[in-house]
Order: sequence, then C-alpha cells, then structure tokens
Amino acid sequence: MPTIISDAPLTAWQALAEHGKPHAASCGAAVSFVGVMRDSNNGRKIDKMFLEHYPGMTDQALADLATAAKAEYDIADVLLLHRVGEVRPGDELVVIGVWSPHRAAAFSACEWLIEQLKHRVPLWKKEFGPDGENWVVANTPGRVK
Amino acid sequence: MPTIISDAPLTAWQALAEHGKPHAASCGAAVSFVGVMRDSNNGRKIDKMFLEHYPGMTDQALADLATAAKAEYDIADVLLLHRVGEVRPGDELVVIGVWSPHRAAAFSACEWLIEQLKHRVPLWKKEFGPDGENWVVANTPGRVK
Amino acid sequence: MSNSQPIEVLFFASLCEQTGRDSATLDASLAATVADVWQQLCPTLDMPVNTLMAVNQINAKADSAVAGGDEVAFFPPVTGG
Amino acid sequence: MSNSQPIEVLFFASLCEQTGRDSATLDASLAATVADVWQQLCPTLDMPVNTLMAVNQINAKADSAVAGGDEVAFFPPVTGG
Repeated sequence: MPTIISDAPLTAWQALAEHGKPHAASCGAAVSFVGVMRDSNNGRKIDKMFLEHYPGMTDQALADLATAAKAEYDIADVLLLHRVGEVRPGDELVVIGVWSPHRAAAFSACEWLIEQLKHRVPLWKKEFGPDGENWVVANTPGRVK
Repeated sequence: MPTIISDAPLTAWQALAEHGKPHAASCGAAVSFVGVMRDSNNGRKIDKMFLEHYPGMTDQALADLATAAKAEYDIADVLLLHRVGEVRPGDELVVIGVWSPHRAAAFSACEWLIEQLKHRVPLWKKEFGPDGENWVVANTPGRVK
Repeated sequence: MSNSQPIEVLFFASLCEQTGRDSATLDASLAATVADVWQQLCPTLDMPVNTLMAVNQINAKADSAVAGGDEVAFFPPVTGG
Repeated sequence: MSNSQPIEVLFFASLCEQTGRDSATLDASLAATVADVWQQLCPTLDMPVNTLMAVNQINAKADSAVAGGDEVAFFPPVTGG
C-alpha cells in the first residue's frame, strides 16, 4: 500500500495503471479519485498554489490512513499519492486508488480516504492570484454520509 | 460524453488520462470506476466469459445514462466504455470516468452510473470454467443507498 | 408501421438458448401484444417470470402493443458492468 | 526525554506567518504543556481558536504535557486533497 508525498509532478493515471496490474485477475473493482488544481476557486482566478506539509507527520498520516482503510473495508490494496510544493492549474494534487474484489467496498474506501485526508493529514494550500495571496481556510464539503 | 461498446480490449487508464486532459484546469475532481474480469466468482474458477449485448439498444442505453447523469449531477463530463465479446481474467470490462469541479458530485455520479448500468443496460455475462458454463443470473450488490 | 410487414423478434442470452433461436419473424396479424408474440413463437414454453421485454429497443411490458415492422426483444435480467 | 534538551517547536502555514517564524527552541523548564510553549514563544499573540497541535508528530491538545526533547507543532486546520 504505497503512500507517497512528492514535490515532482504526479502522473496519476499511469500510476494507477501500473499499480493495479497485479490485482487484475483478483480484484473486480478499481475505484479512483484524482484531485486536480483548478484555475479558479469561489470565482477568484488562481495562478498557482503552494502546498505546504509537515514532513514526517504527513507521511505517517498517509500511511496510517491506508492501513486504517484496509482494516475497515474489504479491500486488497490502496495507492495514495499527494503532491507538495508549488503547483499550477491542471496539476494533479492527490491520487487515491482502491482495489477490491467488489465495487461496494472500493467506493466506500476511496471516498472515506479522501474525506479523511482532507480533514486529518497535515497539508495546507496557499493560493496566489491577481487579487493577491491567501491561505485556504476550509475544504469544499464532500457528500454527507 | 463518449459512450463506447467495444469488442477490442479496453485500455482503461489510458482512456481516462486522455479524456480528462481538457478538464484539467476546470475540474478539481475525477472519479473513476474500472471493472475487471476476475478469475473466480463465488468460489468457482472462471477461465473466460462471453459478454453478450443488444446492438443498438445497448449503445442507446449507455448514451442515455451519460445524459441522465449530467442532468442529475453537477458534472462536466462522463466517459463510459463497455467491453463485449469474449473476455479473459484480468480484462477490463467497464470504465466509468466522471469529471466535476467538486468531488461530491463526481463520486455520486460515478456510483450512480455503475449501479444504473448494472441494472438497466442490456448486457449479459456467460461464464466458462472447469465446472462448465453458465449465464450469470444476478449482479453483486452495490452499496445500499 | 403497416401490418403488411412482419414483426421481427429477438431472443438474447439464456432466452436464446431456452427458446432455441436468437431471432424469428412473426406475421403481424397473429399478435397484438408482446405476450402474444411469445405465445405464438414459444407455445410450449412459459415465459420465465423475470423476462425483460423491449419494443423497438425501448423497454416494454407483456401487454405492450405491437404492430407490423416492430422489433420485439426478450431477454433475461441484465448482468453487465 | 530529559529536560536538559530544549523543546523543538514548529509553526506551519498561516501560523508560521502570524508568529513570524517557522521554528524555535524553548528551554524545557519553561513549559509543562503545549499551551505553555505557545505562551512562552508568542506572549503577545493569542493562539487562534482553531489551532491544531502535535507533540512528536502525534495530535495533541493545549493541555498535553511536554518535556525536553519533544517536537511541538502548531498549525491551522488542514486543507490538503
């Protein structure tokens, strides 16, 4: 269950394709979430962002999430990648892949992972745009569970 | 919103990567489901499957699903691919990609699409294994909604 | 549609095997509903209770009307995905 | 841990900017809790109400105990993903 913090660009779909290969004949379901930097937020244009993290604690938090997901759901494997540092619109920020024999557990685990990540892993976004710079103070809400 | 029935092997992650490119800066969320043929089902070994469909009606049903998903959820685009014909363990059977500004709608639409597809689109699986051949008579359940 | 054309009938998946054919044509004067089509073509085989039906590729019911030129299909519950 | 070592303190994101530094060290004899660490290092700045805290990279609270050699971190609500 690799969990990786990277300051280099992510190649989400290639990573998902590679990581899923060993599971092809045993896992009927692969559910993934790819989070991408948008060029605007709440109507404001954004030129770039800086993603700060807490080295060590962030890595451990991601690894703990993957372990917890596997304990909680009937899944075979998790891939969890997160970008840090300076990013531009269109850059992939987070990749979550979940492989499971069946789709129900894969959907549940994938959605649980992104919600947990957004509320528990020490990562912070600073936005830079024509209107200036600001720290993002709250997440966009997920689905009510 | 391409919806494609194919008797040639799918390349799910490559298709998702290609299709998402134009949405990179506007859609913060891409949620995908990839369904893969397993080498067993309910404890029985499966060597191959034949996926039958109703040409014309199946294509229209997939296109209708994509249109309905876009009407129902706040999403920008859908990719919907389904394999037909003879398939082997590890082959990708179905690919669903949903792109949206926000993750809640992307998860909802992706899960809605696979459940609808499994209950409404005229496709049938016949399994072939050492114990003989049989038509699959019911879907594995999804999440209770 | 005109009754001078036959009804085109399709059987899919397990119903293809159970009826012994994947397609048939039926004189339109012999059937007013989807159920009639089955009864005319498979007089010795009760339609399985979970059979799905379509007329011109749109979901239909046993009492849906049919006419010459229609495409009528019978198939079991779907299992794609 | 021994009180002969200082407490290592980290400030992240907006708290780094608000406190004017990303790290500091504090004589362990000056702080028994996480709240004490803040008070000693930022005596003129109330800790923002939503501040999150960690001791040795494990989530902690304002009244969590600290000792020499500990790594204490202050950061705002997280916004990754």
